[in-house]
Amino acid sequence: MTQLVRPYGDTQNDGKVQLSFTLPVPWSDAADEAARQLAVKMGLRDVQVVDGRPIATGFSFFVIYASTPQSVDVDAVTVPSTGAHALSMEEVDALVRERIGRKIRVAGACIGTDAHTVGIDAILNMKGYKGDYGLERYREFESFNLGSQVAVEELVSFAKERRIDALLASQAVTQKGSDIKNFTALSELLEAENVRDKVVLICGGPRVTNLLASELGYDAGFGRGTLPSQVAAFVAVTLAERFRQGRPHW
Amino acid sequence: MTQLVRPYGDTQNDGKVQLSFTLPVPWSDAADEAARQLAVKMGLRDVQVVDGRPIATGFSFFVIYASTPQSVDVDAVTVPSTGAHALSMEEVDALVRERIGRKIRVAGACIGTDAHTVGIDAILNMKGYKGDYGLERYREFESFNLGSQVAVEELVSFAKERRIDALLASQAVTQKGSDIKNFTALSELLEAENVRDKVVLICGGPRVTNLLASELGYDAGFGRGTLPSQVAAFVAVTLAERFRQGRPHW
Amino acid sequence: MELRIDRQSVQRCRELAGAIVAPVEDFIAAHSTVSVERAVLRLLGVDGITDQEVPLPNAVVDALPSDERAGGVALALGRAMAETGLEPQQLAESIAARKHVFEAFAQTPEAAARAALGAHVERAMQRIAARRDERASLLDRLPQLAPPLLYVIVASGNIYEDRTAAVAAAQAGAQVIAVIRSTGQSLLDFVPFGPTTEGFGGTYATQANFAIMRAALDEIGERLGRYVMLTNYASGLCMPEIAVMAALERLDMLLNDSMYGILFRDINMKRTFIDQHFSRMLNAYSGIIINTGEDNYLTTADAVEQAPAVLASQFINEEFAHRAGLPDHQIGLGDAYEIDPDREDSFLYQVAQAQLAREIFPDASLKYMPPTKHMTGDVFKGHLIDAMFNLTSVMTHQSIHLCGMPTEAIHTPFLGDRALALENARYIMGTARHLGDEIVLRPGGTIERRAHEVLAGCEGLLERVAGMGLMKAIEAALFADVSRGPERGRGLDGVFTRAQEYWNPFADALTRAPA
Amino acid sequence: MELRIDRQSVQRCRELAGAIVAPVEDFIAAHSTVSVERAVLRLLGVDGITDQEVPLPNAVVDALPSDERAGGVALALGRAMAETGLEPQQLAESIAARKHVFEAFAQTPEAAARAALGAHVERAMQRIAARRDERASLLDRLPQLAPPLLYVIVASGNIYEDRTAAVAAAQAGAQVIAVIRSTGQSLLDFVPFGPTTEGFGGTYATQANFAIMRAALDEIGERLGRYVMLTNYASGLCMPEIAVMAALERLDMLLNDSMYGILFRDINMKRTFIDQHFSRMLNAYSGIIINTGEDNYLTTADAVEQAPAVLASQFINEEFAHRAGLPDHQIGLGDAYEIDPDREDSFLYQVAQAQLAREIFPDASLKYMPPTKHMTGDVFKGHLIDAMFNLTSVMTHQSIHLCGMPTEAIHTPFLGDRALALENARYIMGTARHLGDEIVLRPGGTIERRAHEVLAGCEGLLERVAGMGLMKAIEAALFADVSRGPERGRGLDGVFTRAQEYWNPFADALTRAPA
Ligand code: B12
Ligand code: B12
Ligand SMILES: Cc1ncc(COP(=O)(O)O)c(C=O)c1O
Ligand SMILES: Cc1ncc(COP(=O)(O)O)c(C=O)c1O
Repeated sequence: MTQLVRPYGDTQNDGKVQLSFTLPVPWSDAADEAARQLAVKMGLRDVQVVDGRPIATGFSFFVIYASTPQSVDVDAVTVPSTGAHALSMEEVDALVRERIGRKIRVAGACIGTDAHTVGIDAILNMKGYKGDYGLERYREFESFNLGSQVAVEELVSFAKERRIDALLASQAVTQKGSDIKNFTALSELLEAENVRDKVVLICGGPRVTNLLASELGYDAGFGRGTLPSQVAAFVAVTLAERFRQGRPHW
Repeated sequence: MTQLVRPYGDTQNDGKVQLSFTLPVPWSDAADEAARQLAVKMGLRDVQVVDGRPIATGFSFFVIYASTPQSVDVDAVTVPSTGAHALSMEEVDALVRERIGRKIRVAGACIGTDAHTVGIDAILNMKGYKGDYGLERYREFESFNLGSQVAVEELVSFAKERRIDALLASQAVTQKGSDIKNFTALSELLEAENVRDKVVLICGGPRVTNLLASELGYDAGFGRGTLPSQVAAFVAVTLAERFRQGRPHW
Repeated sequence: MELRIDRQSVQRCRELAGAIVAPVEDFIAAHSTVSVERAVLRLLGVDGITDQEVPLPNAVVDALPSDERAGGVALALGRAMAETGLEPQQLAESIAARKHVFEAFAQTPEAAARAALGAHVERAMQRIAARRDERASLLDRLPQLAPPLLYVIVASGNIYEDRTAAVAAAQAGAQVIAVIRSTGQSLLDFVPFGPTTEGFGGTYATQANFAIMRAALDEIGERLGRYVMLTNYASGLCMPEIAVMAALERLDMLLNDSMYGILFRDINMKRTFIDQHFSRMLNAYSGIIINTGEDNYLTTADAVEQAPAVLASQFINEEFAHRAGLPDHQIGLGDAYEIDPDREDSFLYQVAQAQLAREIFPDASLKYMPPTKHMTGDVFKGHLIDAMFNLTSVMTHQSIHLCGMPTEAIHTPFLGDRALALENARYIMGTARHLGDEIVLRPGGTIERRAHEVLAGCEGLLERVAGMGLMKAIEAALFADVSRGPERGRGLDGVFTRAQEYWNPFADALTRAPA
Repeated sequence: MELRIDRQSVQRCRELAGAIVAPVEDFIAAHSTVSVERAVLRLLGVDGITDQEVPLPNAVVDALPSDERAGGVALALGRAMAETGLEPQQLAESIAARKHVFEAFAQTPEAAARAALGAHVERAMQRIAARRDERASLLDRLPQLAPPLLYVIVASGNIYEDRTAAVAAAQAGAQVIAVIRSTGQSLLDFVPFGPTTEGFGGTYATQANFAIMRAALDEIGERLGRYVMLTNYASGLCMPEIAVMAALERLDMLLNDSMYGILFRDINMKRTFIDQHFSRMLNAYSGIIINTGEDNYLTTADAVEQAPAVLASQFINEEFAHRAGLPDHQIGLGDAYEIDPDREDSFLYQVAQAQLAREIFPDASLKYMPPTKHMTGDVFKGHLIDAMFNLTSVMTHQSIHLCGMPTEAIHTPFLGDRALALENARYIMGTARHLGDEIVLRPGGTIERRAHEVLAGCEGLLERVAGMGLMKAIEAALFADVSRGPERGRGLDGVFTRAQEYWNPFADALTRAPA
């Protein structure tokens, strides 16, 4: 069954949205009108340019309220789930003991020139995040935190050396698509070194979604507000499956 | 010569815009994705749903940054000007004396059930607005302020009785298009009473633009930040023209 | 936070307010209005509309022969009941349908009339008391969050959309929901009937709409474990009737100002004074907190200049309220954050004024209104002005806090706007929760000096008003720069002098009733 | 606003900082680094790159025979100049091209070397002085607005877009523009050359980029009638060289922290200590205000817990700065508004910390950094958190105010984001301009108690550091919870012990120079 929804202002389906942007033009009534026309070109209706003002020579800022005729069928929207059957730390450890029978080796790093380790630390460090313990705290995980600004080559050779089961790559800097570049470089190098199928490859960062991750050929991706336990559960379950199906692993 | 412009984030033509809206759906990863898809349907690219959160049962709020491929040719944008050749109060009075030879009679009101008189008062009252004197202060204007919640019938009969040269109608409440309804009712009644061509018909209010006014068949419309002198100049010049061309007037 | 103020001057202002209000109260005591009489009918259970869609209370009062009107509708109705044995509602219907005419019962003795109504008056008083006690026990079981009580408006024009919006706002932290009336309702000399889905800039205040909202808020209140209050507007041509409806549907607050209608809606002053008195007597008994409209002085004139007028109006509203039997905690005196935000140190001026009110009216439920006039389409800056307003409110311990909307200059609030406004208030009031207790105002500083200036200005204004009398003062445009004459304005024809035998059973009952 | 603090404890902290820094200074005096030597070359006019795009200063220092490096590049170059009669730049080029080798001049007497350089050293000192005096006269002719100085960053990666952004920001009220470096530049052991248009999260710091910005800001400064300051980053592997470039291009501030590189970029501590010292001597003489990086402690760990560490770092940075000849007003000690905004009374904690720093370092150019860590994609709430930060800054009289961006959690600032951030700061700092002077903090209140707690914690920490020595303390992870060993970290290979004859003509000249 389909369920079409539109933005909601104060009435079902009024489609109201708020918009703001800067135009590289000096402010004038014509500039307001240009902003309005731009919104109209974006397919918006009942466009109200509620604020337009100069913010610098040759630049004007606009605030607009308008209605969009567009709608989405929320029942058709699907997001590849990280299959995270919420498991507690104890449950994850138990699952690993039973179905894998040895510790899972995990390595994480903030790759490329990115030095934002807080995110990956939140996942790996004992302390964890928002009261949820990090992987280092798990009995059945042996985890390595390579820290910041780690070259992908370094990460891959480390993975081969230590026979890492799950690789966790983090990126916070996304400017000019640097995150995509680095994530791609990592998966390609793993392919090239024929170890891609041996590792559960995971990426994460504030702009990462699981959808993006699957597009990049990763096994999963985790974004804003991720809890370590979600990651631990995903790694354990995925690896256990591979063991069961006798698919490649170290 | 055409000059295409796009919204400016931090680079010419990156087309960056900020967007926010509420969707009548409970929050979830899928809701974030629905918001993203909606933005894509609006023709936006590089859509980043930077915030998505529940604000009530069955309602989620989203903040999005994205790029629009649309652009406007600012040189092609034209706004019907109120012809307001900026004139000082003295200049306006002088012009009226010379070219009209009698006082101009002006009547203003906040029509319909709208009680927002601050706007029309700003134009008419002595005191004026932002240091710019109101029409009552002009030697060559005789102005009547009918105040708030004036029925259009009342305003029109007053206009006929007092042989009003310029009618100023104000609307601040725009909900459900009530302003358009009232403005239209006024101009239609003037037509019906055969006095439309005798008066300079002007509308104003925070949501009024001169473009809208011309669409509504008004001689001019004034919006946010209007100064009384702009209105006085427009009325004087327009009426003087009518006198010169021998077009109808009282 | 402590502000050293001239207590003698405060004392003096109260005396002046007393002197100003006393003669008006005498006038009130000698008169009544059609809306007071219609309120009496509603209390007696008369409701509904005729086939011409005239509300029955209007139909009945209009049916009163001019010579009988002065006695009050209660007597006329009582006589008819005594003779016909009909219930008020049935009787009202047949009078509206011209099946009965009042003239027929003119000779029936007063005593019979009073006797016929006695039981109904009792029942009405009990119904109101029951709603009041119900509120008390709900508040006990579902305690509210600490003040300032976050208050938001809904105004879609459609009561069902309003309900959705109100429930969402409650979940987002709102503790009080006000349903804004459609523009112009205050000028109607009757109260619309039934649920409504069409309104401009607001939704009609009808008893059915009140009930729909009340039910929705009670339900969400149970789910949230905290009582959610409901508010609407009384001021206008139907203050007493709306007070009745509010009592019966357990509204918790009502906008009820002793002069708003006069100054801002050009309603006749006699009409307003008489109406506000009876409506406030009802509010007092119903446990409803009144909200006064001083904020309106600031939206039309400069807020710095008007500060003394606001304070003067607060003193006058307080006095009228006391005269109607309202205890301090049911008096929500108004003020607003309307000083030009771009003025240097405007925040200091706002704090001075808010703290001054807090210290002069320590037990009143001060109602603090948000910035509106200086809000523009720049929603980002508007959100900041609201933040400073929120900060002032928590610093100066205001009681009722009307959340400002970033879209104030644009449209009546969207559901998302309210969420942002409440997020703003929650954040600011949390991060600076005890700031007010942390700081001492520098003696002789800008804030203290400003507070003194306002108080002195207020005393001066009250002196002048007392000198000429309130009605003359209003005519002399001493309030809000508008002049209103005693014989001008809307609704004067609905005012009449009470005859010797005039009887308003509820006025009596309410006067007897313990506050 | 006044905070009563334990002056004795402050005194004690300063003594401890002295005791902590002294031994490190002895170590510094006995060593040099490749970047110090490259800085010497740049001062002598050596610039440009080889055909393999190696910066000449690197090429020359790399060409030093291992046994000569310990004497310092100046001696070696001086010898070669004495023999060849070439100018430093020409000589550098031919050495890079292997046309000359240092070994050839090893026997030339020291005196000849010194003589050969004398004039060039003089000239370099004069060039720097000229830029410094130029700033002084510009500031006098084009006075800045009252502090806090509004400071914004540009970081598009493209210097030309940055220029557009910087000029726009200045028009919107910015008084200081910082060009953020591309990620990773601090780990490069050389300074890139020429104008650059590609960078990640920032734009490369090159002398050409400095010049492009300086010119643009001088021009807009003239138009606005107020001087607009320019800032960049020194901390990293090239602190001394960037200090030279900044002096020559008249930058007004430089991010220059005595421990940032160690703790947050894993740069070897010896390298950093030596580099920061010489770079700060240069900053002192150039009239450049250094900005320290205490804010970094707060982005990685809990801000409430870290407060004492921040204060301790401020004392240590102050001591190192004094040792390098920096006067207080050129010391921009850092702090940041990073306490969890949803924590009740977090604003009170922020005020306590900011006011504490203000009173302990009355003459320092305190640099206050905005909320970053707790900013999210909710730009509306973020704008409010920035507002409370702005309020704290103006209340506590901070000197340099880094404007927070509503889009902090999203992208490096857009042009429009900066306009909103500046509008925020202008509004808040205007509406509450003199709030700080209006209020007295309640003795024994939360704010005062918190300030005492932080100061006491700082004293305790400094005691421990003094006890084990700074290098050991860093190894023991006493700062920012990270452990860095003296023999670990980037750039250690660039550190060497000075030989008997070691000569750094500029170190001498700067020591002689009057501050
Ligand atoms: C803290 C911080 C810093 C610190 C980093 C300290 C450190 N050791 O990490 C310091 C001050 C050093 C810093 C420096 C810079 N920063 Co910074 N920084 C931030 C800041 C304020 C917070 C990031 C953070 O810690 N978030 C908290 C963590 C817990 O959230 P998170 O990273 O999203 O992680 C969660 C999830 O994403 C997920 N996750 C993350 N990674 C992974 C990995 C895996 C495998 C999994 C499963 C999950 C996962 O789990 C985590 C917990 O839920 C952000 C702004 C902001 N508010 O986001 C800017 C920000 C990220 N920084 C930015 C920039 C540009 C820089 C600099 C380049 C600026 C400069 N030139 O100085 C430098 C350079 C650093 C470098 N070389 O990369 C930009 C990036 C812009 C962009 N989108 O490209 C931001 C957005 C600020 C801005 N608006 O400019 N920064
Ligand atoms: C002040 C005010 C009031 C005052 C009005 C007092 C008075 N005597 O005017 C009071 C408190 C009474 C009031 C009441 C209501 N208000 Co009101 N009010 C405002 C407020 C805060 C400011 C309006 C104002 O005075 N602006 C200042 C003037 C100078 O600006 P201006 O009107 O734009 O006028 C300028 C130009 O537009 C132009 N202009 C205007 N008119 C004309 C006419 C001509 C001929 C010309 C040439 C030029 C011109 O020149 C002026 C000077 O530059 C706005 C919000 C806001 N910040 O805008 C809400 C607002 C207009 N009110 C609103 C509403 C809904 C109401 C109520 C219906 C709510 C309620 N139910 O209680 C009531 C009902 C009143 C009624 N029956 O109409 C809404 C309208 C929503 C919409 N878009 O439909 C607003 C936007 C608030 C909101 N977001 O809900 N309000
Ligand atoms: C005291 C009071 N009563 C009533 C109202 C609403 O009146 P109306 O319905 O006429 O807009 C207001 C609005 O501001 C008010 O302040
Ligand atoms: C003192 C100091 N120096 C330098 C930097 C920038 O260093 P990098 O270029 O390594 O990001 C910062 C950033 O926060 C800093 O605080």
